[in-house]
Amino acid sequence: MARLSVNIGSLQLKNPVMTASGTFGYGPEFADFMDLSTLGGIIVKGTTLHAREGNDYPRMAETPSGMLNAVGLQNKGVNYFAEKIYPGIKDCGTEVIVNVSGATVSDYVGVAERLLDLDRIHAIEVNISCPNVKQGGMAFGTTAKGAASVTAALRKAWDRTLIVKLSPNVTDITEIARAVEDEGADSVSLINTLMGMAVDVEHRRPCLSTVTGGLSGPAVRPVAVRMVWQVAKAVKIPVIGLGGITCGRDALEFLMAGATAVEVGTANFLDPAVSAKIVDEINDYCSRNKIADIREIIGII
Amino acid sequence: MARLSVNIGSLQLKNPVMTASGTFGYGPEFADFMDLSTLGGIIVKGTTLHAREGNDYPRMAETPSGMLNAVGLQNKGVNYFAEKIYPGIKDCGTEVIVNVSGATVSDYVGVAERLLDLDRIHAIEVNISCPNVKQGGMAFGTTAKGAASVTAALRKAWDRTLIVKLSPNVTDITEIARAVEDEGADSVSLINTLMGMAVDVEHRRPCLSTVTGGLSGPAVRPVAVRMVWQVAKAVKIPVIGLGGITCGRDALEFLMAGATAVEVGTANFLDPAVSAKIVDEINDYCSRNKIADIREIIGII
Amino acid sequence: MKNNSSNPAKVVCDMTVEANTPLGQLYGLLALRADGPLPAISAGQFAQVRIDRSKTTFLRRPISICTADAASGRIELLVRRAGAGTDALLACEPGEKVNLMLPLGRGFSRPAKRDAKALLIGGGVGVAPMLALGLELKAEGYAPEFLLGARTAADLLLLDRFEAIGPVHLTTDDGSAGTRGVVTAHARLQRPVDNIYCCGPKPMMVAVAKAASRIGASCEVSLENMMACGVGACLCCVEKTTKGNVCVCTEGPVFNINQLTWQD
Amino acid sequence: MKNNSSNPAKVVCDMTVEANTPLGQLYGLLALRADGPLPAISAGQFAQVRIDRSKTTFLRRPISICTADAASGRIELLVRRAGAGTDALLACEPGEKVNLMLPLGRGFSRPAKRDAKALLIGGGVGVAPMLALGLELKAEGYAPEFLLGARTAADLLLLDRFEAIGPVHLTTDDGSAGTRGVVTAHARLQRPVDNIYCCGPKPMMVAVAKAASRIGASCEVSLENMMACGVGACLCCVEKTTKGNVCVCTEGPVFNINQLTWQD
Repeated sequence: MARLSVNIGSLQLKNPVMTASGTFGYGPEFADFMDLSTLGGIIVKGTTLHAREGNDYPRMAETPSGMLNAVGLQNKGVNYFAEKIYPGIKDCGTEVIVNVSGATVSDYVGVAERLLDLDRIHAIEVNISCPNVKQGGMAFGTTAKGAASVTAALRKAWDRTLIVKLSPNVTDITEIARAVEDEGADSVSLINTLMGMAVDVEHRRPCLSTVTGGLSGPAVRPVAVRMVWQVAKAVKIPVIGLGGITCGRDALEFLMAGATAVEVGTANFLDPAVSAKIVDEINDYCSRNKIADIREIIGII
Repeated sequence: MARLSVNIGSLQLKNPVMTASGTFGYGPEFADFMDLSTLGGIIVKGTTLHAREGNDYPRMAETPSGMLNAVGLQNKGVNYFAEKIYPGIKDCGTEVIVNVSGATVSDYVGVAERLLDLDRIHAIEVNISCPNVKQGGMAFGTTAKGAASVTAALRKAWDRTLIVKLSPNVTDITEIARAVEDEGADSVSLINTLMGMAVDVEHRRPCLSTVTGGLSGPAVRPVAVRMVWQVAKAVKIPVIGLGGITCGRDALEFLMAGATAVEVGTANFLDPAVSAKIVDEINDYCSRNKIADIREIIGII
Repeated sequence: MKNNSSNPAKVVCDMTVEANTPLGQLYGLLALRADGPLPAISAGQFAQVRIDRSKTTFLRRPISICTADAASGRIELLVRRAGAGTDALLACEPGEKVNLMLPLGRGFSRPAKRDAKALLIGGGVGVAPMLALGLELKAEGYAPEFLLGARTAADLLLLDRFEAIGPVHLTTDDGSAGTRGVVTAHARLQRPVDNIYCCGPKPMMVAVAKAASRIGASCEVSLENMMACGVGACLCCVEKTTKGNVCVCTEGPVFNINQLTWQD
Repeated sequence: MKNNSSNPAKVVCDMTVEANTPLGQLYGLLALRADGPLPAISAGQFAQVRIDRSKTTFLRRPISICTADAASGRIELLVRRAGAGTDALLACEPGEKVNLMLPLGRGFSRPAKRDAKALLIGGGVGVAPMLALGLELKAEGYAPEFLLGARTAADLLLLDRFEAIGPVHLTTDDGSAGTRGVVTAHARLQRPVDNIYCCGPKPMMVAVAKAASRIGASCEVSLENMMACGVGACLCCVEKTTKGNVCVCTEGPVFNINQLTWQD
């Protein structure tokens, strides 16, 4: 049994496997299928200051080895989370990390301030890369200046672990990563979805109500691994890798490319127990290869 | 039988289906499997001023619904093409378009000037987006300034149809497209490959000798369709769409998103006759939907 | 936060194909058996089926459960060829394993009155949950009637099974069986009905909902929005309701028409 | 620019699985039949096989042709389980269709002298093209000998077929059959050899190439570089040669060791 625990800032994970925001609900949705406490962490769905209805249906399209989504941050707001959801998951046996979204810097700060009331929330993941909202979202994530402004404000408001989730829809993601590192982020997670589009040729219209949406799934994994490798070489803070991870082998690609931890996303839709299996498969790989501590292979490439 | 012919600048194509550079050799490689004259055009492999050996093996890795390549513009140079290859393909019954690459602006111009000697070459596609060469290549394609400089120089040197192939590895591809349009390009083709990476976790090393490479195949299609849709709305010149086209339906996605023509790439490796089948499938769609002229549905979205 | 109850409400498991019976060109009936008992399944719930044989099918396919015997771990799925995924599913051979998540979603409610006149309306492959519901209602002492519609006689599926449960009224677009026309034009809707349960193409369900409001019958419909996860995590299958956007996979697939905004 | 000859050099076609014979846990022999005659096929050429059954296999798989009867449209492929693609191929059932591009690449040359001592060296699944070559050489009046190596006796494949052609020398890493050790340590290499033909794992081929140079035998090896297109279009499968990077799929897969740069 290898040592799998890793640290992200002051956040300690029992293993490097977390579930990605928007793909695992709040956790209980999957409790019938697996033991949530086997995970390194659960990143709950994007939470905003006020409730959001999200975009119109259709919000999803299947693509080769992937899918497009345009949910648009549907959620009931941070107060609902704090009062109605947090009490039911705070004792689930793993770290619960909240994905924070907003249209303005003060929105982000407002969510973080409310989350300070919740002792068991040791970290937030800041979504500056949502391609499916008109205001904010990706707008902050595609320029170093925008990313820095959100990070700086949250760094003042949030003294626990601050993770910033980066957009892959940029020319040089290392520039954005360095900007958020300079403003005091404890970690960056990448990649959010690639902006994509699909057409229903029989009806001659876009498949999504929003025309474009976010591409996720194994299709994007090579882009994600490349960006993680680039960013891990460009910053000193730990990098969290995600994008198309479906098995232990996929997770190890990210770890070897420089990720300290990973997030499992779309694969949760294909196999609701996959995240727990990935922890086991990483363990098996370590035993098979005489690896005593997962950190031996992090960033080996 | 619908009217399928389209124009790209002064270039007339009998139908909108071409084969993408680097995926169809010079044409004869596929003549045993299909009738080359059924195509709208053949874009031959990247040609440089002098011969290039390309990158070391391994140059390829299979990925979910796609592949990474890092060929690095291996070719015997423009003189070899003009003397040894052109005579054998100039009468193949379809347009032969040369993909032009270089490390410096003068390299590009040198190739174009040599191609002026070849009457049957009515168009060139300028590759400012190759992710697999150290100098030049993508460097020109990721900034409006770089793209404009290559385009301006070639516009002076080349009076026939000038197509500029754009890189998807940018924050705003419409900015690059407008820059090359302003410098007189007759058309833009997109997308070139997405920069990606894969790891051989058993051997703990990158799958490619160059670490990173270009991702192509159905996996990238949603990104390509999105960018074609964005660019078609941003420029007046015709857009040529490519990225993961495997069948008539896929090609129609691009046409409806605004592409005047398409290029079939990686799919040629899966079915050597696929490009000819795509022409038939587009015809079938038109008959089924009472479309007399393909231009009725170009950019319908 | 393991669900410690020895029988969770939902499971993901490999099931063995016991039979795969073609029903004409377009449909097939898949009989599946789990290694052990399944959780309680109620009419209107669905399964998320993994399609291993199709290269181009990435997501699971939600398929309404047609009949279920949870104790013996058996279910039947009525499948309509709608693309590569369903084609691959209908190509499965007896003995082959298929991976399913089930049971998912909320099923149909029960009539308020024991002697209620319950009319189960199914269109095309939408008859699947109506068979499950008919069997349950009859077992519980209700007297369900069926109104089944299809394009042609060939598209009227499993008729013998329905006739074994209760009166069956038929309509076809071409008149090749039953009354020619749509279900809402059928005479049965002129006679009293207390509860309508409906599953079929959306235009048909919208028409049935209108008819139900007109005649003052309670009406539940089963929606088929595109889904990814099937458990309320991805928020892709939402339907606009009086409570805003809700997940069809967890709040539905069955909705009372009063919850929906089809009128607007 | 249609290839107008009624029989093109290469074709892409569906072939029917006539038999799929497991050879131990790791290997299988696939017998395939085309609807009509196939183009001329020579030993060392390969086929690009499309894998329809595997979700995760995107590209075709290049597989050396083990035996061929072009006139009757029959070929045999010796397949080693190396991943999801080959697993799916070995799961094919008789009657199933498999799509292939063939024949691809250049095969083995012939000994200069009619009475040449030709030694065909195969390792593991690399014995496949050696069977094809042995059959051709014998039919042409040569007297081929075989030197086959494998991990264990269980990995020595199709021995009876080889013994029907000529003398067979064996080595295994564990000594469970023939001489214990690698092929290059076998006594047969101490005796005169004019032409060596070899296919197997790269380290083995490199060792054989060295031995060939030492004893002054002409030597051809068959390379297995990863490929995408198989027809010289993608330039992915290149091998560094005395003429620079060349495509293994068109210039090879068979190379004379003088063309290679293994010495450097």
